[in-house]
Amino acid sequence: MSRSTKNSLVEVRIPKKPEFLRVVRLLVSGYASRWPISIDEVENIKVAVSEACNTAIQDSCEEECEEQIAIKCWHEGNQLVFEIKDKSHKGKSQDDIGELHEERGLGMLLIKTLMDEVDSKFGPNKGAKITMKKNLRSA
Amino acid sequence: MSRSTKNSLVEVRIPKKPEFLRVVRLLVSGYASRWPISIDEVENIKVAVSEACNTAIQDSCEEECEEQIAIKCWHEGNQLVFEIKDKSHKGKSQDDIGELHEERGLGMLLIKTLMDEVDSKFGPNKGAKITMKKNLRSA
Amino acid sequence: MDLMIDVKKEKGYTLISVNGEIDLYNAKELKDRVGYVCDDSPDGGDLIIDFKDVDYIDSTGLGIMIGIKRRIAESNGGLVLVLHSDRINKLFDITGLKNIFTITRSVDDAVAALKKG
Amino acid sequence: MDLMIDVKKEKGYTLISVNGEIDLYNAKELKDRVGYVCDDSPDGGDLIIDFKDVDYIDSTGLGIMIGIKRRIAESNGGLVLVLHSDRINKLFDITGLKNIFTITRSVDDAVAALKKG
Ligand SMILES: Nc1ncnc2c1ncn2[C@@H]1O[C@H](COP(=O)(O)OP(=O)(O)O)[C@@H](O)[C@H]1O
Ligand SMILES: Nc1ncnc2c1ncn2[C@@H]1O[C@H](COP(=O)(O)OP(=O)(O)O)[C@@H](O)[C@H]1O
Repeated sequence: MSRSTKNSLVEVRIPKKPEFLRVVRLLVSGYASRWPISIDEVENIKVAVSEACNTAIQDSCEEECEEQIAIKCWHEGNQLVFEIKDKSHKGKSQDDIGELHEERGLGMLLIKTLMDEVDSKFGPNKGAKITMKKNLRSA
Repeated sequence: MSRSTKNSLVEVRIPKKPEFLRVVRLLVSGYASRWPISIDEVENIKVAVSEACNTAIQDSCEEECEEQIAIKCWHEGNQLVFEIKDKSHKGKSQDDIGELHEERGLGMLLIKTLMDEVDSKFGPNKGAKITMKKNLRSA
Repeated sequence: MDLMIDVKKEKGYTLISVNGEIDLYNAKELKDRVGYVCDDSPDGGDLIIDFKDVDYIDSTGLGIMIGIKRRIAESNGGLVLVLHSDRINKLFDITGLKNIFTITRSVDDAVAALKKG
Repeated sequence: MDLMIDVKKEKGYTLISVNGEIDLYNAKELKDRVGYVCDDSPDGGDLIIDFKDVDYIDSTGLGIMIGIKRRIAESNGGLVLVLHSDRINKLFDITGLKNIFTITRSVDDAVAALKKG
């Protein structure tokens, strides 16, 4: 990780529970607002990050789940990067994962439409990582 | 850490730079609002946590500092707990630390007045940890 | 800010006003409340859902709106959504839901749209 | 939301209006801007600082207000703070700063307070 990236890195971990989504949205929109970016784009980021957390919560959480979601935000080149990571799909098979991916269609559609670059990795018994980037206004 | 504590634990790490204080305040007030607590008490928590971060930033940061501040929030019994931790006072002696403590008088006064319980540990070459608690309205 | 849902029976239709952020946390609450209204309504009962002070809706909320639409269509009722904010309109737009729903900017327009059928 | 500072020379006093959150990040900006005003003002020049839309101030901001008070007192000027919100008033209260500053709730009251001396 480069020095400039580290200098801008904000990390947050929340329990895999929907009641903490609002906190993530507050953090993410506050974070994005620090850079040269329109209010509308900040809202886009808010929706996209929140949708990625939805995926993590819905795919893998039981009632008394003790797992966390880790969200990282940083600045790289002329982009803001948001990485949403969760650890496990509790033994779900590759097929199940494919199915989940389908179900989450609306969420993934929003993410892909609202962000400039999106990369997602889902693996059986591995968890998921979604990385998304938003271009900043050039100075 | 108990299960109920873990179920409510939100952690955030920011660079030791004042431009990220606002993000912490957004997160902390969003977090506190989830519990039975008045808006005024939420504001009190916001000020206290932000002051604790001030201490961390002012005591130890050089221009191109790559260190982080770690803030943890959790629910325990009938209280919300906020822990603000930073790693190093860059070789400051016990005397320097005492002096710093004096300088930060106004900030510590605010923290102690606005929170219900405060515990702080400063150590030479060790960093600092401030733990503060706010009682919730009983149900 | 939790979700606030207000239900009013008017002449010829039911008006449901929603305030807050609709997300995975509270979307089920919205689904249940609207479900009760449908249970209580005669077949062919019309519904206006006013997103009064909704400044955020996620895919869960959008999914629930699709379910409500389906249910009301089955009982031959009409459904109009009142979306005040540009943001929310945009989300219905990019998901293609704009083409499925009748959407207006005010409750008056929604009432008019119901009358037209 | 960055700090917005507006300076107006009125008859007999300078009015500085502040909007935003005053914290460690931007307190120096406030200090500098008020400093320039003091540099430009004659000895005995009066100052009103209107915390118009300030909904947050931290110890750094409070510390800077103390510095400004000291500086203006040295040049025999008057200083009145206009604090609109209960929150900000509370912070001046619990830190004991209420006893050091002349504080009003409106700019009109502040002008009157300056006239009384
Ligand atoms: N191809 C993949 N399939 C499934 N999960 C993946 C895959 N790649 C990454 N992950 C998930 O992301 C986590 C970390 O990925 P990695 O790229 O090494 O990021 P980091 O360096 O931030 O830890 C893994 O623990 C796993 O949960
Ligand atoms: N007495 C102390 N003096 C100085 N620093 C302390 C002291 N106690 C704790 N700290 C700081 O807090 C950090 C962790 O303290 P600890 O109580 O072990 O918390 P945790 O279990 O969360 O790591 C230490 O790394 C140190 O920086």
